[in-house]
Amino acid sequence: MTPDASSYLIISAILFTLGTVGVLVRRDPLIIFMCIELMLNSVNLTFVAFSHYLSSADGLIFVFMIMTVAAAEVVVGLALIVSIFRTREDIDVDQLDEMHG
Amino acid sequence: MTIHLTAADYGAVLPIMIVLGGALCLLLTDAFVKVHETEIATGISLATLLLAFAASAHLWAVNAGPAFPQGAGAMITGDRFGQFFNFALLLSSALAILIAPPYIRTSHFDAGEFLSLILFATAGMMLMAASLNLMVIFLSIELLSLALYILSGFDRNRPRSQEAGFKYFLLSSFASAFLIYGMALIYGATGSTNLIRIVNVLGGHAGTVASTHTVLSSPFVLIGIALMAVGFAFKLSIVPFHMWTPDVYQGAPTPVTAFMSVATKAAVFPAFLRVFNLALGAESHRWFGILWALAIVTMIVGNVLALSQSSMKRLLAYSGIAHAGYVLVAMSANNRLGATAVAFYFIVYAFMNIGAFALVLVLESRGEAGDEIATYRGLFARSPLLAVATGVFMFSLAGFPPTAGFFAKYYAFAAAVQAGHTELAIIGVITSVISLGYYLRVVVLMFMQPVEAGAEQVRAGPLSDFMLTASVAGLFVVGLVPWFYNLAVQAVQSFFHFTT
Amino acid sequence: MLTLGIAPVPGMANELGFPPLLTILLFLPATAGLLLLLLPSRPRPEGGYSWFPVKCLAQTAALATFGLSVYFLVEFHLGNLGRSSHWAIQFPEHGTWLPSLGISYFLGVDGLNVWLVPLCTGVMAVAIFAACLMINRRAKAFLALMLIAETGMLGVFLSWNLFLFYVFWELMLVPAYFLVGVWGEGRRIQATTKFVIYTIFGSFIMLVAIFYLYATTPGHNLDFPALLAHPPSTSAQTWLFLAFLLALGIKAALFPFHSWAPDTYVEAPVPATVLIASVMGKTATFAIVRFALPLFPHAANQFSGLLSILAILGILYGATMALVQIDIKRVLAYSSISHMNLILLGIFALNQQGLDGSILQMVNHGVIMAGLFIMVAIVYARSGTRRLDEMSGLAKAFPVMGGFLLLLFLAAMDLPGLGSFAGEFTILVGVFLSNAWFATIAALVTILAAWYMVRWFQGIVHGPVGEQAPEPTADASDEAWTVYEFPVRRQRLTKDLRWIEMAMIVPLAAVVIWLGVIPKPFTDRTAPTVAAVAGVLRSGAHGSGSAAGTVALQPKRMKLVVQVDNGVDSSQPSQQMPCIWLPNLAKTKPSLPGRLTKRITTRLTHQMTHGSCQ
Amino acid sequence: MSSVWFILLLPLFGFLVLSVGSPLPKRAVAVLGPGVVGVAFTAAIVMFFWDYGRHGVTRDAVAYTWIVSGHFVVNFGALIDPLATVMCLIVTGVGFLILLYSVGYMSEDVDFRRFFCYMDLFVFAMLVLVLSDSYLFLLVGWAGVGLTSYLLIGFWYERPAAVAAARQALVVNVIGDWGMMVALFILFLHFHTLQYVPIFKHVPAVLGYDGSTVRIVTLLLLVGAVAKSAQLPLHVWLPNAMEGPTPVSALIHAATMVTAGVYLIARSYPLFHSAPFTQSVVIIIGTCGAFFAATCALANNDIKRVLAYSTMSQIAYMFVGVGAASYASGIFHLTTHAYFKACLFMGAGAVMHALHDNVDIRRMGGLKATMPVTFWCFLIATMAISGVPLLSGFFSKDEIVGSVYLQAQHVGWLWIIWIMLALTAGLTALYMFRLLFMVFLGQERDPELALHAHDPPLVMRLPMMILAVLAVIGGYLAFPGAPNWIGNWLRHSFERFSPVAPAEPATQWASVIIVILTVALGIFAAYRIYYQRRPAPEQVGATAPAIYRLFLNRWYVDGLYDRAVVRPIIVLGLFLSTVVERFVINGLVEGSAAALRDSSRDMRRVQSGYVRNYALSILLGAVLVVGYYVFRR
Repeated sequence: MTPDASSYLIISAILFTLGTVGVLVRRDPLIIFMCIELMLNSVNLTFVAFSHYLSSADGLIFVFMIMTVAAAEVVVGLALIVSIFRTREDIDVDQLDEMHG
Repeated sequence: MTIHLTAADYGAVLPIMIVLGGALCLLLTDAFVKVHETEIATGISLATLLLAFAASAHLWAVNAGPAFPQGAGAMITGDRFGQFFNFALLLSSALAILIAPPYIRTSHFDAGEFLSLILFATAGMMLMAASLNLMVIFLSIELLSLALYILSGFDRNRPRSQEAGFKYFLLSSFASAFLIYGMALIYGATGSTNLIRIVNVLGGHAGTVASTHTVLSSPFVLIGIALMAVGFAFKLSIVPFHMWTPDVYQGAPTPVTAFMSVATKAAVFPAFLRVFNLALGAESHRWFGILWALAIVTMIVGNVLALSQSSMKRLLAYSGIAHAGYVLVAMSANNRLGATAVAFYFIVYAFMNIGAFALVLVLESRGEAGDEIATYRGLFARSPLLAVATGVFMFSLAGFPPTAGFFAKYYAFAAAVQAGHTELAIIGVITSVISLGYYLRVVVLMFMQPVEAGAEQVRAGPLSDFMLTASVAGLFVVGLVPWFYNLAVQAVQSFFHFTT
Repeated sequence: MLTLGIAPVPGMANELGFPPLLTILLFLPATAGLLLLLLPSRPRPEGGYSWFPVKCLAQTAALATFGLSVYFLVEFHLGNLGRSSHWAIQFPEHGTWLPSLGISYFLGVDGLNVWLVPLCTGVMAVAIFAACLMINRRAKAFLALMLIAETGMLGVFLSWNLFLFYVFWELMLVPAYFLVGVWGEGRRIQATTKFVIYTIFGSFIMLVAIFYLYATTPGHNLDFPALLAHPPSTSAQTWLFLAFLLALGIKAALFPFHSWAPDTYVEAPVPATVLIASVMGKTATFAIVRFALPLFPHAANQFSGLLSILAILGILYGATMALVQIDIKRVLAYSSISHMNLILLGIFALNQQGLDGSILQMVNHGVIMAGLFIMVAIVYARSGTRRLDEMSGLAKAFPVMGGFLLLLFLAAMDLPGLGSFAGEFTILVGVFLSNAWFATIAALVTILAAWYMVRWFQGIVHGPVGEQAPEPTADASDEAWTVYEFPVRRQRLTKDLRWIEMAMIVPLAAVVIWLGVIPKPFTDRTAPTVAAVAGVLRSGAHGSGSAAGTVALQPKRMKLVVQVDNGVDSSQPSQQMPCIWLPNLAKTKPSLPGRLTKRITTRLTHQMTHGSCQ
Repeated sequence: MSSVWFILLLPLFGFLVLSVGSPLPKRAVAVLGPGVVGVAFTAAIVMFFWDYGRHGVTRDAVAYTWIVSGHFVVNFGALIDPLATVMCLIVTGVGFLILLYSVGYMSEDVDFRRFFCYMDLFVFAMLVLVLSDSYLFLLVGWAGVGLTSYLLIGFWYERPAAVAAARQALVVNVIGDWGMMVALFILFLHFHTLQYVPIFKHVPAVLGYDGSTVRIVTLLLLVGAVAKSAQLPLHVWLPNAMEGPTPVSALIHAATMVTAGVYLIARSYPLFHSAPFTQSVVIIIGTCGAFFAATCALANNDIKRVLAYSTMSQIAYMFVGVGAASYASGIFHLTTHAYFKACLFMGAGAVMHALHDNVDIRRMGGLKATMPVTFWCFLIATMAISGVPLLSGFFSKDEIVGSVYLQAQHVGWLWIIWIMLALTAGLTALYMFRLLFMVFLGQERDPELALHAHDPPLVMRLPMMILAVLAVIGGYLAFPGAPNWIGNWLRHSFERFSPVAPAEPATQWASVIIVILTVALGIFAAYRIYYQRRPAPEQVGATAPAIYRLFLNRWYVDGLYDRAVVRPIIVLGLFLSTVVERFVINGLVEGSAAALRDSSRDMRRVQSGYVRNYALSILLGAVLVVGYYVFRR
């Protein structure tokens, strides 16, 4: 017997929370970015679990879409980070505070 | 599930395809055309938008009834509701492109690249307005976001632009995660990502499934609704998910700000409506409370914070937050008038908000600090057209009759009162009074302060002049001529066809 | 498509008639204003611009509007319609706009606005004349804004649909905002900002009340007859009435919501002051009588006492404030507040005399204030100062000016024999009939009014002929000089009242005297409608919030008539009024030769129920 | 019938022509100004004889309907009855004489035209007052005469004193207007009309005898009467009103306008008759005023102010007369007073003309030689006002004192009144002869001033002499013992609505003799002190310095009003404008705006610019939203 669907859901929730916390506490944009990826993938896990549990293909298709989109985001995100890196020596997200108020 | 693709199916995506094609075409010209690049690129993109508009109008004429091609399995729809928002989106895109060329030239942007990204974003938005499936919603939201990340950071030589792009990117991805997590939970609870199916399962207005009660009590649905609301609210800059808005608006190149300030909302609100008023319409008592609270907080925070801004773009960002609050009021009414008000709002909002950014843009194209409100002193003497038009936009944003801004607000609040939520309308109008504080400040500077000695005349250029004149005219015509309102009514009729 | 709450009479639904004279009247000024903006400004060789063509066009438009408005006065039907009083909407023009939202284009004339429309057009004609004389900086825009504001105010007076009313209500505010803010004096920006935001605050609350009426009225109809036929529940009336009163009270400078008024009046250029003080304030008091009272009769009765107390406080407060001001314009500003509160007091008496007097006093006050504020500019052009302690004995050099100043001063202190006395006395009679103490205390204001006005008048023209205020230094930054504008002046007039100045004051003075000598033609026109309003209010006092019953329609060729309880004989309690189907209204007056209009002829009778008309 | 409109409109016509006719030559003004009043007087005489032949028939002529508002209907009309006719004759007759006099008096003034313009307007307003058939137009005329009084007091507007006096007169008069207005409201409330006839017909039926309503109405009317007639406690304006040109003082502040209060009470006698309490109040006010004014006149050194106080004192007698329900005697005294007081003022004017507008009697003296005509006229008028037997004042005053004497037989406290009146009669003689002696007799105190003193020209002399003659013969209209002509004539007015016709009392010889004695005493005292100077006036004053100062300072009433009423109101106004308006009323509005701006500034700090803060905000929002769903369910 496969594990209960709820186990997958709990794991994915934990992963999602981890990712969220990571975004909030880390200052390196790359790490933050990876944490977001973690969140997306935890959602993927949820989709897969539901898909399996419901015997529905929709969830699986959704997972592929998320993966594709995540890849695209990596491209754009890294490009932005590189572009910023060109003008600044170190990249700490907390230094990006020119605009506020 | 068998797949039948008919001409009607292609028809439904035709406007989107046209815009995508136009974007690709732009990329091609970018590669080959070197002379008069800006002019040619602008021409192509405007032509594309016009063509898409025609296609959309055709769809409107054809799809009088419930217009989703393949019953409950459809991913997207070509219904009038979607077309109506297409009009708004194409309009805002066109207006933004009309005023962009001088800015593109002064900032030394690659015009083809820049405009094609705007078209990609537009295509994503149109897709979103037409989507009938959570998957498409996600896909389109990412399509438009990706384009906007790049556009926000497009000015690589300006640290603010980079900062804007980066902030937008990080926070938007973060919020997207919440959105899709919510989608996942809804999917888990209902077994489908298709909105029509979800309606059936949750016992929307059609109310077909017996197990309604058990499904609803499932925490998945509730948390799913909540997380999806977070994702949408982020895109709509609803408090407390609004914090990116002023920074990104201020940092992004002004044409991009003008475009995204209207178009993003015009794209997300129909999806928001489809998900909440349609798919979750029967559950309005469950989500109403949260929208109610968000609307109130949004109206208050947006308007109060705008009071003390010295940057026009930030001011308009907060003003945009406040307007999102007004639209949320209409939406939370969850009735036909409310949906009509939402639809109507964005036609009007396109005119007045993009128009308001035009002033910043024109000044910045001349190399002035157009973002600083203090520089608008005596603008009337320097450029009567620009000042008068901006004045009209400000009064319209503030909701003065006979401008269309008044009518839009009127319908929105009337919907809330009709739904029995007079308190929303009262808070709405009181915060509108607060908003006068900052809109009128701009007017005061432009008209009532003497111009500084030696200030030069400002010429906006023919395209911008056309855009300003058209927007001003639009603001009077759209409000006073009932035809536009009736158009929105018809659009909403098709929207509710799903359930009746 | 068309869904009106009350089934529309066939042919009434969308008829403007030809020519739609009221529509022409309404939009004539604004059209002229927009045309003005298209006229090119011709620079003068010596600097500045030649505004002569612009001024000619503006003045012509204003006079034409006035002439057209007099037509409606002449053609106004004055019949005694038998035992019952009728609320007849004459010259109705009705067009559909957004029927699903209850929004229609509905204009008409009745006893309440038949005088206020000519007041508006007449005073505006004078104000535009004053503007032509006094404003030389950006004169084209100034005149255009004045004309647009005129359309806004006319719209408020003529609208019979709440939404339409609201649109015009706010439309008139925008030009006023610019008129004060651009052409005003010292603290003009603070003043105009406060003015607009404060009044808008109230208006927006009223807007919510309009939403509520829209949402609750059967058939979602915002046309006045439909609203009258379906009064809101007693509890709803309370807050709806208060919401309306907040908006209208602020605009009418009801104590303690008046604080925008003194600053605005003082900082505005004189023609704009005339516009705001003389006409715009009246739109508010008018709208109370037109909408707030008949639509919410129960609440009106409930709150009349409280509001009367506020009005009395305002009357005495304004008068006491006027007593200690130094600036001659500010004295008038507070005096205007005092008088506006008196008008409001008359309205809150909720009876025939109070309402009749209030309408009479609205016209009087509009005319007198216009004259006084114009006189302030005329005095200023000669004295070079507006401070009472800096001027003295101007009558010696300018006796004719002193004479006109005297007449207007007397009118402002409600001297018996002049128009304002007729209004004030009728108001106070009405107030006395409803509450003797209110009238007794309010009448005390005559003492204070005499005191502050005589102080004002004597301060200007009397006293020793001493040295005048020092010559103001020229302000180099301004392109055009004018003797009237404050404080940009280079030279002082040394001639007595010029003909061109007299042309502004004489018509106003004539009206004041006429209304004092024989006000009967005035009240003859207002009384039938006022009786209808008073009837509605009386029925609202009987406890039941539902004053109105059925609306009967008779598709005969006649004016639109809403019939309400007989308001004349209050001593006999009206009980068990039978349903009266009115016979066809008597013949209209023989039309003027060559009259083009074909009136819309619909008749709508409305029977108050007292249990018998179910 | 048309004659009444003729009378009314003539002065109005004069006013209108004069007010717009700035190019009119002086001669034309001099003809037109008095001329219209003269013609009106002729018309009034015609009207009088027309009515006299018909034994005083009362006619109510309605010109037009003024206003209709519900049941509030007011007509403009004239009520022509004996009372109105008498008043009309006085106003036009005396008015004409005084206007004639003014032609001479004002001939040097640059504002000649303006003067006659105002005077004609005054006559018009006064005629409206006395001819009106309704309380509303009574009020119109009432305010109209107040206005013209104001204008003429302040005629020389370059003098600050004149300006201040005019202002005071206006404001005090408006206090009276207020009382009238409220009284009118009450009358309208009960009678549904403001016309005299319907009101008077139903007074007892509607208001009852001595009910509280009729008491309040009459008291309020009394406020108006007191203000207009300068009676206690609203008398302060009258002495100051002497800042106006002397003909104005003669016409407005002696002969006609100030007596309007008496007219009002007489006109409203059905009301007052139903309110015995108010009648008592009228008597008390009158008596106190008579005594008070006489004392003030004793100490004053300004020739016109002495006359002003004497006017106040004489009007107080009239009040006593109408208060004692002896209406005809009140009106009789009004008539004779008009003659001799106008004459006195004309004399004073002539003296001032001769002495370069000097008014201080301490600098006069011995003018008899240089101004004989003026002296003789002044002497006759002084004797008349003092009540020297066989002159007009004697008859009219004695009639009033006599009627009080008669009623005192039944009502005990009236004895006090009677004693005070008799005493005041003596005081009147004292101060009037003091004036006469100090101005015309004795030696010149300031020879330089009187260097060119001479009698006035004919145009001024003639009216003075006519009035002096009238002051002599005017009293024979009601010769004691003979048929009381004026009483019989006026009875048509005063019996019409009253079920108990107030009988004109027979002459009370006891009272008459005592009054004659006090008057003689007064004249003798004046002769000793001011002519023989044994004791000298200074010594008399020094015997009781406190009382002298009290009289000299007008019992300190003016200062009291200034401190107790005027200044507090000004201070209140200043307080309202500097504190309440700024901090409370404006403070709430602007304070809330400022609070919003401040909160906006504070809230900006949350928007820190740090992207992780933004993310935290999103998370918190999400937690709240999810929490709402999870916990609310």
